[in-house]
Formats: sequence, structure tokens, C-alpha cells
Amino acid sequence: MSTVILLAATGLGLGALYFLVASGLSLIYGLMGVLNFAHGSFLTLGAFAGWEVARRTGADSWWTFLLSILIGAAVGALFAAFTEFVLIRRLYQRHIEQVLITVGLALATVALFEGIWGTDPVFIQGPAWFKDTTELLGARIPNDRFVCIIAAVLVLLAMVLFLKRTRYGMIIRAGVENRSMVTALGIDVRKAFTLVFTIGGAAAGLGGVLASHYFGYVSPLLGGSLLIFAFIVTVIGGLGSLTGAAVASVAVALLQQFANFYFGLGDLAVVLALALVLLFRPAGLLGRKS
Amino acid sequence: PTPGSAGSGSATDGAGSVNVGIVYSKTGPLAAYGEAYYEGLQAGIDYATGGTGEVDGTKLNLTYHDDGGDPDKAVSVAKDLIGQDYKILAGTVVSGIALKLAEQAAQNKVLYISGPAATDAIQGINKYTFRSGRQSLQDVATAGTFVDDLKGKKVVVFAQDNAFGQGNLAAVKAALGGKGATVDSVLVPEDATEFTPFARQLIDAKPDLVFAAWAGASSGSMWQALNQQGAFDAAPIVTGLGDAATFGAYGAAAGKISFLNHYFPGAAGNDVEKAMIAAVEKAGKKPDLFTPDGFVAGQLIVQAVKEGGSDVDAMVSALEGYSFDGPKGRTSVRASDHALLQDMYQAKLVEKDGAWTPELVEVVPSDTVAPAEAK
Amino acid sequence: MSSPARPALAVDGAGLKIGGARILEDVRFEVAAGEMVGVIGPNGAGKTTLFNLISGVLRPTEGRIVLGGADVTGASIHARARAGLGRTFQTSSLFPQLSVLENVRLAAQARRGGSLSVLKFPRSADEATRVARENLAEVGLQDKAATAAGDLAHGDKRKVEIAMLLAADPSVILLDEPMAGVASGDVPSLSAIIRRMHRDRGCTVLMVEHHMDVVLGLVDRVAVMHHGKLLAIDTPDAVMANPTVQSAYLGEPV
Amino acid sequence: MKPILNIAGLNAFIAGQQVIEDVSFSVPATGITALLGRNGVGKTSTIKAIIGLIGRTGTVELDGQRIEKEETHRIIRRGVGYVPEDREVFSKLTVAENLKLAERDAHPRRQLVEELFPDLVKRSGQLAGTLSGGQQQMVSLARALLNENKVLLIDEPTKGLAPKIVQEVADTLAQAAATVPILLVEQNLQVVRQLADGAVVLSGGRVAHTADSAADFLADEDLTRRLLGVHDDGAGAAAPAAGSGAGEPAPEVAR
Amino acid sequence: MTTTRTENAGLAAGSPAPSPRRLRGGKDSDGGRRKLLGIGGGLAAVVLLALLPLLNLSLPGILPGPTYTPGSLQLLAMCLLMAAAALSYHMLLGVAGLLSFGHALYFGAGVYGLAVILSNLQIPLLPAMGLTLLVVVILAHVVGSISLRVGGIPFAMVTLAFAQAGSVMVRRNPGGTTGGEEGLALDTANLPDFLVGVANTRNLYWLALAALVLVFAAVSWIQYSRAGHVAAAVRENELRVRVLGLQPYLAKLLVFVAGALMAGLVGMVYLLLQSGAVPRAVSSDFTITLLVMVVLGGVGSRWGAVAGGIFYTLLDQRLTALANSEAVAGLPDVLRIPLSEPLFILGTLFILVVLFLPGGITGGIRGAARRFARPRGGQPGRTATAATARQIPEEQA
Ligand SMILES: Nc1ncnc2c1ncn2[C@@H]1O[C@H](COP(=O)(O)OP(=O)(O)OP(=O)(O)O)[C@@H](O)[C@H]1O
Ligand SMILES: Nc1ncnc2c1ncn2[C@@H]1O[C@H](COP(=O)(O)OP(=O)(O)OP(=O)(O)O)[C@@H](O)[C@H]1O
Ligand SMILES: [Mg+2]
Ligand SMILES: [Mg+2]
Repeated sequence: MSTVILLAATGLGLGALYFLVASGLSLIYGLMGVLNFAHGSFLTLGAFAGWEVARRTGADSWWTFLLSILIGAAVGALFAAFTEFVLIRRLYQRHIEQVLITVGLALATVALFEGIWGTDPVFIQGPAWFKDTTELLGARIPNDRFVCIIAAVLVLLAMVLFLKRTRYGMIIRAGVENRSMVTALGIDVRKAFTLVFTIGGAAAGLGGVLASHYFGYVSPLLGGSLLIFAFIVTVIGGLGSLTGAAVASVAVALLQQFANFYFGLGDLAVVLALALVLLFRPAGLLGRKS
Repeated sequence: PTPGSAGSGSATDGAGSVNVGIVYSKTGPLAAYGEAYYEGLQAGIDYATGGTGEVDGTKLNLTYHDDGGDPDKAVSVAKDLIGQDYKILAGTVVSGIALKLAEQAAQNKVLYISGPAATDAIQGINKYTFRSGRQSLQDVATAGTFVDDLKGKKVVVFAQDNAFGQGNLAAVKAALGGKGATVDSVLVPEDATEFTPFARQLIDAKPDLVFAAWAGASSGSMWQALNQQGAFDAAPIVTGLGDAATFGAYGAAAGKISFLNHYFPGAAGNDVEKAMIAAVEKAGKKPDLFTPDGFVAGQLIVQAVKEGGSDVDAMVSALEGYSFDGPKGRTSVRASDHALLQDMYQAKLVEKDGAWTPELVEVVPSDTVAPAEAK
Repeated sequence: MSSPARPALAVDGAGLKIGGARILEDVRFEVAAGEMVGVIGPNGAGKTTLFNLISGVLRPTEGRIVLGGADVTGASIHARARAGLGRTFQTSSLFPQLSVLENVRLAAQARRGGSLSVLKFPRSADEATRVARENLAEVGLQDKAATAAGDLAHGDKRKVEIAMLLAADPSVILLDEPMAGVASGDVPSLSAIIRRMHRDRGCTVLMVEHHMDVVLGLVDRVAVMHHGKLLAIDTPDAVMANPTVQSAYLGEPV
Repeated sequence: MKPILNIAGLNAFIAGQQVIEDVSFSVPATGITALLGRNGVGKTSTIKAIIGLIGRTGTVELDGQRIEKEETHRIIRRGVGYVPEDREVFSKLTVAENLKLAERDAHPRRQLVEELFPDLVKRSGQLAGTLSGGQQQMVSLARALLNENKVLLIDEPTKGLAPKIVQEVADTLAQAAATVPILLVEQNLQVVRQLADGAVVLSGGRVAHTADSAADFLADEDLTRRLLGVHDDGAGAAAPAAGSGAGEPAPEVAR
Repeated sequence: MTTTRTENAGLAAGSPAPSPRRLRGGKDSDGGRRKLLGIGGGLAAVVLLALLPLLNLSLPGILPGPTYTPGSLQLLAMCLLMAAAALSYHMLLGVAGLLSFGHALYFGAGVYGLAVILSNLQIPLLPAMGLTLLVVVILAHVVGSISLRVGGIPFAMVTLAFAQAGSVMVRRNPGGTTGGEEGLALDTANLPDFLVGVANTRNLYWLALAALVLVFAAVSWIQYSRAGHVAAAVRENELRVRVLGLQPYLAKLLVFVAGALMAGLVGMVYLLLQSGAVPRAVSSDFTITLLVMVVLGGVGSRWGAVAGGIFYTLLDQRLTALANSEAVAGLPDVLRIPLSEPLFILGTLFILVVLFLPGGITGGIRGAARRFARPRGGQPGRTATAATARQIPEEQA
């Protein structure tokens, strides 16, 4: 019984992490139609930035942790804004080319990070509380899982509010379809695109810092290794649906956790789930039908 | 171009020089290991040739080639070198590449001395392949020395479910199972990121000794999970001590782990080791886990050239049964399967000035951990 | 050709609901072989939707579609096309990056079989190419054969649609606003092509069109759609005189 | 009274090709000015050039201020309502979202739009892409009418519409024209006759004729045959309806 | 400037963009001479390539030694094989507009299939190859018929998922068949002698050349056949194809399986060349590499795929050399760190090509040739209009 609880609780933590990684991706993909292969690099850079901050300010205080999260998110946001501004903007409405650009960017940046920080993983220290566990119905749950879960819920709320309460969601979906008509309604659509990328990048940076605590290390490959799950979650959840991504994150993580533990087949199960969902609901669980 | 007969090929061109192709990871994911190997090799050649870089008047001409961790590149490089009539290849830290190079060595009848790649598959793979590092079976046998009498004990292997983990499990079964222990395993799917439940599973297996075989970046969170779930209270946990960069990975568990060790600076304390450390430090680098592998490679190359000239078969005979003083003490090449018999170490990590430092617990003599002969 | 007694096309109580919204309701009519029927009705009445049901782009939620005596309600789009049904689209639907000739040739091949063959190559001398060229000439586009279809002017795209239709040699044809966007100077010649298709090849034609003069000059009967229902189907004169049609569709003359 | 739009020496380009050349005319501050001409003479291009949707040179003055160097969204924000030729509704957005997106003013005139197009209120949750052609045209018009504008640029609002809807649209335009000047591209000459005050006629990318009274121009059989390819004496009752009024496309500018 | 053509609106849905090529309609009118020229040029190139092992040519900076040396032949053979693999990917992306992220699966199936069969069954090479191809075809059929039920990004993701599953399987080393991440050595017991050993590298080189020629011919064949034309039409407008009475699904499946078959074939030769299989052959990284090659060369062009494959492979090789060179080591950090990472340079180059050279290498060459061919003093802008430019056939250049 306690095993099941442990699996479920840690699965939830993993799901939170997946959502943190996928949220920015889903936002960008859903609103702009850009499948962002460079998202992993946003994440890695955020994680490295967080680590550099922690290293300089003494690793294990809560203040350092908060500061590293802020800086990580800010760096992710800046990098993403730069990407949109310099690379993506020139190729609006050419989705394949945009995807290709992000593929190239991912190749180049991972190599660059390896040049700067080396290929070895850098191990991370967080506040001491992170290393403790909390007993829940006989299962000892590592504390940092709770941090991930809380962060994921906050990010979800913030993004949903952004999309619901501001006009940006609409502007961007319209802009993807017919950019010149949006400008002909008196809206500067470029700003909106940059903003979405920036927010996606910030979420990635934040996710990167938390992921580095979850895994205990940062390396240039950190983001890339999570990216494939972020893709899967985004697609299963449904195009442009943040809640879909959240539901899918938890579902995928739980499935993976249980399948891994009982059959050692976590990845295959996830892949199979993806194939099944797409075949029977090509638009994803909560996606709009196109 | 026909493969030249002894002495007429370009390999021993001009004023009597012999070309040696070193294929290793200068870039790529294992570049750090590559660097340690390289530094060790420089020191080893220097040491074995008395600083001349020559063997009996024949100049050793070492050329360095980056495999970037990519087997395709390594094979291309090897073919290029063999095509240029190189008779000696050495290097690589990647097991997959070592196997490919061993294959090339056999196909083309050249000498190959593999580097830190630990795969047991190299042992006795063919007549032309030797190794300059240690192999998994030796690691595992060292682990077995942590329990006095293995009979009736339950050894559980905690490893990733991949070739490395499976290899280690097989090695444990062979090495420790043979000594009367029952061997069980908790194999964690390679791509799992959450180890907590597996830590529980390990504890529930009620082991007497745990052998953890783990490679890669996820080791940090693996150790944290074992520590958090209280696995160290259940049984002693043995694992291989990695290079200095990984000391941070053990986190809070570092002091509790029993380490088997291939090498850390200062472990052997003999003169050859001192010479190696001095040479590496002179070059402005720090000796590490795989420095001896490079050093020994240098010693083997010099021996091969000294006794074999440029005749590959003669080189092979020269190396088979060769016994010498290496940085880890008395080291010998077993004639039958080219296993490199060497001492291993038990070690622990202690905290010094806020950093974890390895400390020797015991030297495990080479015959205690010699792998069974491969047929 | 189907026997004269049997209708070439029958829509039998077809209806369509999408997400609770009724888009079509109990549409019921028959078109005799060789007959030409015009379909008119206000925007949003369901004319295009009706065509989509008949051609299989949408499945009716109730009722049946009968083509040449065979029930095709569940049949796929291409199966209906193979059975001799051809259609054009309200907004031109071509292969924009392929040449005009290639567009028409694909249509010409489609029903001659072997289209998916890797052993046959389209050649200038083959039957499909000859048919394609003939039909291009028929709509007056022989000079544009090598142009990419996407580069054509709006009106020319409509003509390519017609040429593709001719090349596929269907027996039942659905035309969705064929005159929309065609310069008025070309309207008579295009009308003539449609008339020839109908008279000389004996095709059964169903045509949506807002140009009343065109409709009235060509068709045998007119069907009027309104709010997803078939309001009336009758001779042009009778329909024009129908007061409901007057108020629902024609309105006061401007 | 000063004209609301003043266009002088306007040239415009699509994909490196010049599509209009040295176009000059002005739009009075009241009433509807018709922009006429055969297929492909550059009517749509002129409107797009005014709001900067295609590359242009020359001068454009809106209410006395030069705007030809500004970006499209700024020009629109100065008070220009634009109804594009092919409706260009956002097909993946709902009707309500389409309208909401168009709201620029602090107090958009939702009431007015709801009164004009009750059908849209009923369909506010439907994806605009699934609307019929006529319904999409209503969305497109509504988007422009939601805001307080200095001028409306409307491109072929009756194309593809049923005769009855044509009439409704015409009535709507007449109503709108009471408060805001309109530059209207229209092929249906009966609609033009009913609505337009002045007229500008293009041919081959240039201004071929300017008339203070559209009715006078349409009455001139010689001119209309030459410039539009048809003559419609206004007695032709219901037919021929929408879309007629143009012959062969005129030769392009600057061969 | 912001002009949008309505046809482009479909792209907004996130569906793959039609590749920027046009199937030539005027093939039967004006293309004859051009086609002959293309065939002639191609033949000449093949003859030259076939003679390389017998010549003593040096291309310093590109090849490690003269062309007859095994090192150079190995590199050249690798280039040819990658060109062939890129061509097989071109089948999907360029011909049918299918963006697959799982093409490596079939390449890998060729590599591992042959390796496993050779080391487990005592049968000669040719039957083993036949058996492998059979496996590849069945695999492609199964995966293709499932994943082609969706299109666009979902298709990309399903193919990625299947390939990922394949990759996981290979790394799992089920029953010890695949050797896990250490890979599998080629069992040479049943191989003919002339394919084993460095001394025989030129035979392998010729084999690679034959594979490339074969794949090129097959791609051309399919592309020019009726089925190829239907596939191109499907790429443009699927509904329209259906209304004509054709099944897009079958056309796509045909292309998918044909592409997979070619990839499998290339994979087998690759195995012989490298005399071993490694998991990278099945990884999504490899699919991405193929994608990069095709885009570098120019999407939609067969010569582009070939050029991209060769260019990428050479660059990959030479950039490693550059990274290790003394010249780079001496640079200040800001320059040294990026320049010593080959993938950084490749990635950056790739981005630049996508941004500034939309037609890839072939597109760039064609553009340059056009500029060169334009009469001097001719008025720029008006002479080459957008319309005429796009009509220049992209098949042969
Ligand atoms: N997916 C859908 N969801 C909801 N309503 C739909 C959907 N598809 C079509 N409709 C509605 O069905 C009705 C019929 O549309 P249809 O396109 O058939 O009209 P039409 O008669 O062809 O009009 P037009 O002459 O303007 O082309 C319209 O009111 C439209 O809004
Ligand atoms: N995307 C484009 N690419 C190339 N040429 C174009 C493009 N769009 C329009 N043109 C050309 O520009 C010229 C003017 O077109 P415009 O759309 O302004 O004409 P119009 O007067 O609005 O015609 P219509 O009555 O058909 O709407 C035409 O000759 C047309 O062929
Ligand atoms: Mg319609
Ligand atoms: Mg127009």
C-alpha cells in the first residue's frame, strides 16, 4: 500500500515537473504553431543561470533558492525573447521553417553550453529541507516534490489567467491564422508574439531551475532529455490547451511511474499512450478540433 | 597501396619512427575522461622512454584523433590510420567504440590497446586486442571483498537496466555468485527519473550487501533517494568511486558509501605513481580516475615497439604475459585472454575543508580480483 | 448511363446536426438522369453543406444519399467519385504548386485507373494528357498549361476547376457557385460549357449559383433552400413566382 | 470642407511588381465615394496601399496628417475601419472572439452591431470558419462598425451574397454613411447607384476618371462602356446582380 | 511587407507547409533537353565517382588523403551513404510533404536487422539482406498504416513515438540481441572476403556508390510515375485528391514504405561499411540529422538531398578537425569556445541557411546562376518577375 502511495505521490511530483517543462512549450506551440525544439535550451540555460546564482550566494539558503528561480526565469525569458526577435519573427507563417530554426538553435546552443560549462553534470545543492522527507500514510515523500507541485499549480494558474484575462491569447491565435488582418484591426501583432515567447521562456527557465533540483544536477543535456516528454505531454494534452497539458502531465507521469515500477516499461507505455491518443483523438485530450 | 611487410611500410619510415594512432574523446560527452587518459599517456610514454620519446632509436610518433564519442567517427579514423599503414592503435573511453576498434584490429591485423572502456567483452575478444584499464569483473570482485564470507549472503545489485547495469549484474553473478552468495537485482529502467520507489524495493529485498552500478548524471538523485529512504540502514552499499567531478553526486550519502575503486591519486603510493602524478601536475593538470589507463597504455606501447619492432605478431607475443611496475603497482597482461591484472582499492570519502576527498581503506591485491579466464 | 426510370441522384430525408446545431433537416428530392437542377437560397441556407453530404465530405446524421440507384450514404469520398460523381468547390480548390496541365491530368487519370501505379509515367503522348489538353482548350486555358495553378487569376482558377471536372468525365456533377468571381465577360462562355456538359455528355447537374440570370437560363428545375430545409423544388417560373422565395431569397429589387 | 483622405501620387507594389501607378484622388468628409473599375485594375491594391498592407510610395493624408510612412496598426488606430475583399475572418476563432479582437475603442458600439446583425449574436460561440459566406461577411462588416472611425474602407461587401442580403448590406452601408465617410469598392452597379455620391474610376492601375456624382458617371454610356466594359441604365430590375460590371481584365501597368 | 495569399491560410493550422517546389507540368514540352542534360551530367558524375579509387587526387582540407587511400574512401563512402539516406527522407518530405520524425527507425532496422540476422542465422549475405528488407517493409507497413491515419504535427509525433519505441528496444538489448548501447559488431563469418578489412575499403565504396545510384534512380522513378504525381497532389490538397476519386492514404503509404525500404537498404550498406551497429542509427538524433541534410540541400530537390547529405557529412568531419586545430586553440575564449564545438558551427550554419537561403544549397546555386545568366544592363526587378522565377523547373539544376 505504501508503495502505491509512494508511486502516486512521486508520480505527481514528476507530473508537476513535466508540466513546468511543457507549459511554455504548450503555450508557444498552441498559440503560435511553433513546435519549439529549442525549448530544452531555454530550460538548460535557466538551470545554469540558477546554479551560477546559487554558487555565488551560498547554496543552501531559501533566499538563494528564490533568487535562483527568479534569475533562472529571467534568463530563460530573455533568451526566448531574443530567439523570437532575431530568428522566428522573420519567418512568420512559415511553420516548417520556424521548427527548423529551433532545431538548429537547439543543436548550436547545446554545443555552446558544452563549450562553456563542460560536458560533465554539475551537481546542485538546495535548501537542506529539500533533502528531507515527509511521511505520508507510511510513505516517505521527498520534500522537493512538493515544491514542484506548488510551482506547477502556480504556473498553471498564472498562465490561464493571462490567456483568459488578457486579449493576448486571442490576438495570437488570430495572428497565426492571418497576420496582416490582425494588423489591419489596429493591433501590433509582433509585440504579442514576442510576449508569448518571453513568457514561454520564463516558464522554461523556472522549470529548468526546479528540474535541476529535482534531478540534483545541471548539464547541457538536461533540457533535451526532458524535451521529448514535454512534446508528448503537449500533444497528448491537445493543441493550445494548458489544462490539457496539465492533465496529460500528471497522467503521463503516473503511467510512467507505475509501468516502470511494475513492468520496467515506463517509456514504452508512454509512447504507446501517445500513439493511441493521437490515433483516436488526433487533436489531443482537450484540444480543439481543427 | 599494398600493406607493407615489416620495416618497409610507412609506419617505420625515414629515420626509424613508428606511428601510433590514439583515438579518444577529445570532445563529446566523455571528454573529461579523454583528457585524463591523454595526460596519463603523455606521462607514461615519457616514463617508459626515459623522456626521449624513442625506443631503441626508433622514434614514437603519436598522432591524436578525436572520436567525439561517436563510433562512426572512430571507425572512420581507424580505417584512415590503418590505410596509412599504422600498426598500433590505442585509446577510447567508450565501450561501444572499443568494441568497434577491436573488430577493426582483428579484420586488419593491427595491434589495439583499449583505454578506460570497462566492458568485459573486450577480454579475449581477439588476438590483437589488449587493454590498459580495468574491467567490470574486477570492479565487482572488489565489491565482494567488503563482506568477509560471502557464503549464504544475499547480494543485491542495484543498477540501471542497460548494457552497463546488465553487464555488472552478470559480473556479480559470475564473481560473487561463484563464491556462494545468492545474487538478486533491482534493475531500474534506464530512462526512469524517479528512484524513490526503487529504493523502497531495494530495502524490501533485505540484502546483506548492495552493489550499486550506476553511471551518468542521474546518480545524484539515485543516491539521494537511497539515503532518504534509509537504504544505508539496511545493508552496506558498495559502488565504484568515480572521477573527482562526481564526488559531489553522492551528496549527503557520500560518507556512508563503501567504495570500490580503480584509482584515485595517492592510492598506490609507489614510485611509478609518484612519477605519474608529478608529470601530470607539471603539465598543469590533475591526475584522476583514468590517468593510470593512459599511463599504462604508454608503457604497453613502448613494450610492444621495443620487442616487436613493426611486426604486429611479434608485438602481440611481446605483450602477452608481460608483467611490469605500473602506477598501480605490479601489473601483468594475462597471456590467455589479455586481461590486465592489477590491484584494486577499497576507499571512502571524507570531508576535508568542505570538500569530499577519497581516502584509502585497503588495497585489494590483483590476484584476489582477477577475472576468470575467458575462453 | 442509368436507366431513365431510375433517378441519377436521390437525397432521401438527409439531415445534419453538428454539436446540437441543426444545419440540414429532412432534405428530400430526386434528380432524374440528364436533368439540370439549380440550387438557390440565402447565405447560410445549407447549400454547400448539402453538396458536402452528397459528395461524402460530411456524413449525414440521418437519411440516405442514393447515387445511380446505389445507397452511398456510408461510402467514402473517393468511392463516390469513382462511381461518377464530380464536384467543384465554392472557393477554388486546386493544387496550387502543380502546373495547370498537371491539375487537369490528375483528374483525367483518376477514373481511368492505374493512378497509383509506379509503373506508368505521365507522358505527353498518353491518353490522360490528351484528354487534359482537350479540356483545357475547352475552357480556353491552353496557353496557361505550364503555369502553376496558384499563380492564376481568380477567374482562371474557376475555369481550371471546370476543366478538371470535364476531364474526370463524371455522370453526376455538383457545381458550387461556378460563376463567383468570373468576370462578367466570361460568364456567357462558361455558361455555354456547362450547357454542353449537360446536353452533349448527358450529365446530371446540380448547381448552386447566386447569378439568377445564369440559373434561370440553364436549369430545368430550381431547388430553394432556406434555414437548412428544402423550401421548394419546381420549374424556374414557378419558383420565381413563389412569394416565400421572393421574401426569403430575392428580397426587394435593389 | 476638407477631405478626410487625400491621396497623391500613390504607387504600390506586390512581390516587386508595380500594381498601381501615380494614383491621386481624395475622399470627401461625408458620404460614400465609390472606387470602380474592371477586375484587376488595382482597386483592392489601392485600399491596401492606403493602410500600408502592401509596399507603397507617394503621399496619403488622413484628416490632414501624413500617414504613408506609418505601420498598418498605427494607421488603423488613427481611426480607419477596413473591410477586406475576402472577408478574412479568423476561422479558428469564434464569432465573439472575432468581434472582441476588433474592439479598439474604450466603449465599442456592441449594441449597434447586435442590432444590425442579430444572427451573429445567435452564433457568437461558433467558429467563424464554419459560417456560411454571407455570415462571414457580416462578421467582417461588424468588425469595422464596432469602433468610432474617421473613415471606412470597404472592399466588395456584396460579393457572393444572395440578392436579398445584398439589399440588407446596402441598407447597412447607407446607415453607416450617415455618420462616417466611406470609400467603397463595389462591382454591383445598382448598389453603387443607390449609395455612392462621388466616384473614382481606375484603369490599368491609374485613375482614369473622377466624378463628383456617381450617378452622372453611370449615366454616361460612353464612359462606362470604355472604363467598366458594360453599361447599366439602371432600369434592369433585379438582374443582373452581384459581380457583374466588368469585362476582360485591363492590361497591367507598365508592361 | 505583409501580403498574404489566401492559399497560405491553411498553414496556420500547423499543418506542414507545402515544400517550395513545383512539379513541372511542362516536362513534356520544354523539359526534354534539360532532362537529357541532367541525365548526362548525372552519368558523368557517377563515372567520375566510380573512378575515384583508381585516381590519385588530393583535396587538402576536405579529404584526409589522396582519393585512393582507405581513409578518404571511407569518408567518401560515408558521404554517399548519407546522401542516399537523405534521398530516402526526401521521398517523404519532398515528394509527399510528410514530416516524419521517425525515419531513423527504418535505417536502423536495416542496420540492426542485417547485423542480427548475420550473427544469428548461418546464411550468406544476399539472402540475409533480402530477409532484412522484408522485415523493413513489414515494419514500415505496420507503422505507416497506423500513423498515416493522422497528418501534420500529430503524424510527426506518432512517427517519433514509434521510432522512440524502436530506439528504446535497441538500447534495452532484449535477449542480448542488439548489444544495448555498446552496439553489435558485424559478424563477418558469412561475408564475402572482398567486403572485409580496410584493404577492401574501395569495394565498400563502390557498394555505397551503387546504393546511392540505385536509390536515386528509384526516387526519380517513383517521383515521375503516376503515383509520384498523385503523392505531390496529396501534399498540396488532400481533399481535392479524394474528390477526384483517389485515395490519398494509399499514395502516402506507398511513399512511406518506399522511403523506408530505401532507408533500410542504405542502413544495410552502412552496416557493412562501419562493420558494426550502434544505437545512434535508430535515434531521433539521426532523423534530425537527415532533416538537416535535406533542408541544407534544399527541400523538394533530389540533387539537394544528395548535396545536403554530402555537405553535412564532410562538414561534420572537417569541423571536428577544425575544433582540434592549433589555430582555434590560440583564440580568445569568446571565439575559441564556440569554434571548438562542431555542432555549434553546424547548427548556426543551418539557421543561416533556413533564414537566408530558403532553397538550400541547390536553391542558392540556382539563384546565383539566374543572376549570372541575366543579360547585363538589364533592368533589375522588372526582368525577372516573381511569376517567371517560380516557373523555372526545380528538377534539374
Ligand atoms: N461545423 C459547423 N458548426 C456549426 N455550424 C455550421 C458548421 N458548418 C456549417 N455550419 C452552418 O451551417 C449553415 C449552412 O452553411 P453552408 O455553407 O452550407 O451555407 P450556403 O448555403 O452554402 O451559404 P453561402 O451561399 O453563403 O455559401 C450556416 O449557417 C453555417 O454557419
Ligand atoms: N499576390 C499577388 N501576386 C502577384 N500579383 C498580384 C497579387 N495580387 C494581385 N496581383 C495583381 O495586382 C493587380 C491588381 O490587383 P487588385 O487585387 O488590386 O485588383 P482589383 O481591382 O481589386 O480586382 P478585382 O475586381 O478582381 O478585385 C492585378 O493585376 C493582379 O493580378
Ligand atoms: Mg456555400
Ligand atoms: Mg479586388
